[in-house]
Amino acid sequence: MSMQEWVALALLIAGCFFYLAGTIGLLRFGDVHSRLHALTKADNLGLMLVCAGLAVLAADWRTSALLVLIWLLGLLAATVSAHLIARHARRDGK
Amino acid sequence: MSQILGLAVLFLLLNLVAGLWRVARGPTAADRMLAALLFGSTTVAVLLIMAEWMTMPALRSVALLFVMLAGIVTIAFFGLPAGDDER
Amino acid sequence: MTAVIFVLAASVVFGIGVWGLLIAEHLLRKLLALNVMSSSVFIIMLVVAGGGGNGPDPVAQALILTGIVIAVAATAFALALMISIYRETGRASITGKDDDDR
Amino acid sequence: MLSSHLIDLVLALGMVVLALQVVSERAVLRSIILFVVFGLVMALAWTRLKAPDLALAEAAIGAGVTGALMMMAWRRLLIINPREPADTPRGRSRVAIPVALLAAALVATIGLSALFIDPPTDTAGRIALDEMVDTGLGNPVTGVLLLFRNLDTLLEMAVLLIALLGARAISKPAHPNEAAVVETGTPLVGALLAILVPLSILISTHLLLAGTNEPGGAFQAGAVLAAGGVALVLTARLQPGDRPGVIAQVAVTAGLVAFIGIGVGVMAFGETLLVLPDTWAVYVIETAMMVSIGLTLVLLFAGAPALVGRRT
Repeated sequence: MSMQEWVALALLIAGCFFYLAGTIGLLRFGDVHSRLHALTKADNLGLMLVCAGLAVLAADWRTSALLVLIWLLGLLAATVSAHLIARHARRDGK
Repeated sequence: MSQILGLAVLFLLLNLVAGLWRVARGPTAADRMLAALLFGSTTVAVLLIMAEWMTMPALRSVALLFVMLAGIVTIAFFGLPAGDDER
Repeated sequence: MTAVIFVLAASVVFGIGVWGLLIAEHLLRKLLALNVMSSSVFIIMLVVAGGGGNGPDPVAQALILTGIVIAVAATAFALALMISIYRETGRASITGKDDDDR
Repeated sequence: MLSSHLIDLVLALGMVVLALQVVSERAVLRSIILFVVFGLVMALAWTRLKAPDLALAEAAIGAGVTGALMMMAWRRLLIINPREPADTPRGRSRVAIPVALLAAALVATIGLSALFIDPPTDTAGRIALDEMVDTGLGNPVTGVLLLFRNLDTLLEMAVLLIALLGARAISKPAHPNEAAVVETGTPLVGALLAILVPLSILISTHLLLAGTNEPGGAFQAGAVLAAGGVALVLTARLQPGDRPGVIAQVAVTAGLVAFIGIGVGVMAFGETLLVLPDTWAVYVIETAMMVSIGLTLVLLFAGAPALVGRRT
């Protein structure tokens, strides 16, 4: 395995670790708000690391730019969705 | 390397299944809306790794579409009346 | 191997759709069951079509793509029908005992 | 290798469990949410079956637009009669389970038997693939849709138009804020829209132009456009109007008119009906179809003859 693949492997494993952290948070936490924390933060960090690993693996600018765009949109979608879900939960009086 | 990518996809899918189980059971409507978040992050990573693993670059546009859909589905879910158990 | 897994799963999903269609009384639930059934049929169509070397049969893909779009058009029209039935009759479900309570 | 079989197994089981949930769930709204999740898992299944075109269409139309249509229909039912019970009772049909098992068994035998007979050599797909080389199009699916079997695509545009006209004929005009879901007060939604809607236009044009050589094409592009439009209607940026303007009418029928126009016009030059001259015609028709599909799906969602900007 070349150096490039080792780096990509490390990033992918780190990404999968954060996804695991997000899922454990989702399963263990009591109410919606703390689950939102787990999902939006850990999963997005996982997505960034996975995108980074794949960009290293793909090693061409067009793909890397697309991966960065996908990550940034993931960030945007996650933040606004978390806000909307929290607002919806508050409407329930939680 | 491709074997590792395959395992990563499997791992993330299992994460997705665990998350969906929790979301399906979640008491309030807000819990169910977490499904949109899940699909906005976990499935996107699955698609991107698959694009590399199965050498199908088109999957990256599918991932881009998923990210966009996650935002729109959350807006649609926002329309759910509070506590969808009664109504 | 992938093909066999998906054909079996799609057949089970088709059976679930038929079951759902039969037991559902509310029209919206019947539509959901119908959409689930059509999705499973699409999977079987593609798997059965097999394919050349580099991917599934393009004619099957084109037919399924057309099918997905027509399914959404038919669903939209069926939903409009359901709403106007509900507006006129105040009921959107077909209960088994329709004829008794007339 | 092992992981690919396991992945297929997880997806297949996911499909089955979700389908069961969609059908057996008591609360209708929970069924609709599970149906959207089912559609997204279906899109993943299409990627495993190496059909990215279908994954795009299933995600955008199967999960996105259909889910939104169902949710909007349920909201309309509630608006008409707020006392509509959320938990719809399940009928007691003794015949349901045997019939369902029979149907599943029948479909399974068809599927499996077709898998294990050796396929005929000259299937339509193989012929299409062989003739793709001189069409100048890289994506065989677009080739089939627009060149070899373009009558189907033409009639499909007609079906979409009929569905729209039919839905409009039987439904009462939607009053203005019926489709609006999010109070316009939330600033963050505005920020999300400011990025998502232009992005949906960007992605749909990319899918349209890429459609000739990679997965994509008019249908997926139209569906992505519709997803952006649905977001605008949900947040009351687009509100149901009563009288469709000329532009809206032209846009809705653009796909059909362009297809018939070029398809018949070609005969003036001695070609047979619907034989498209070359790729420029494909692009023109695909663009017109994208606009028609996108607008038709959004109008069907809004349940109104026309859409107007937000009356501030």
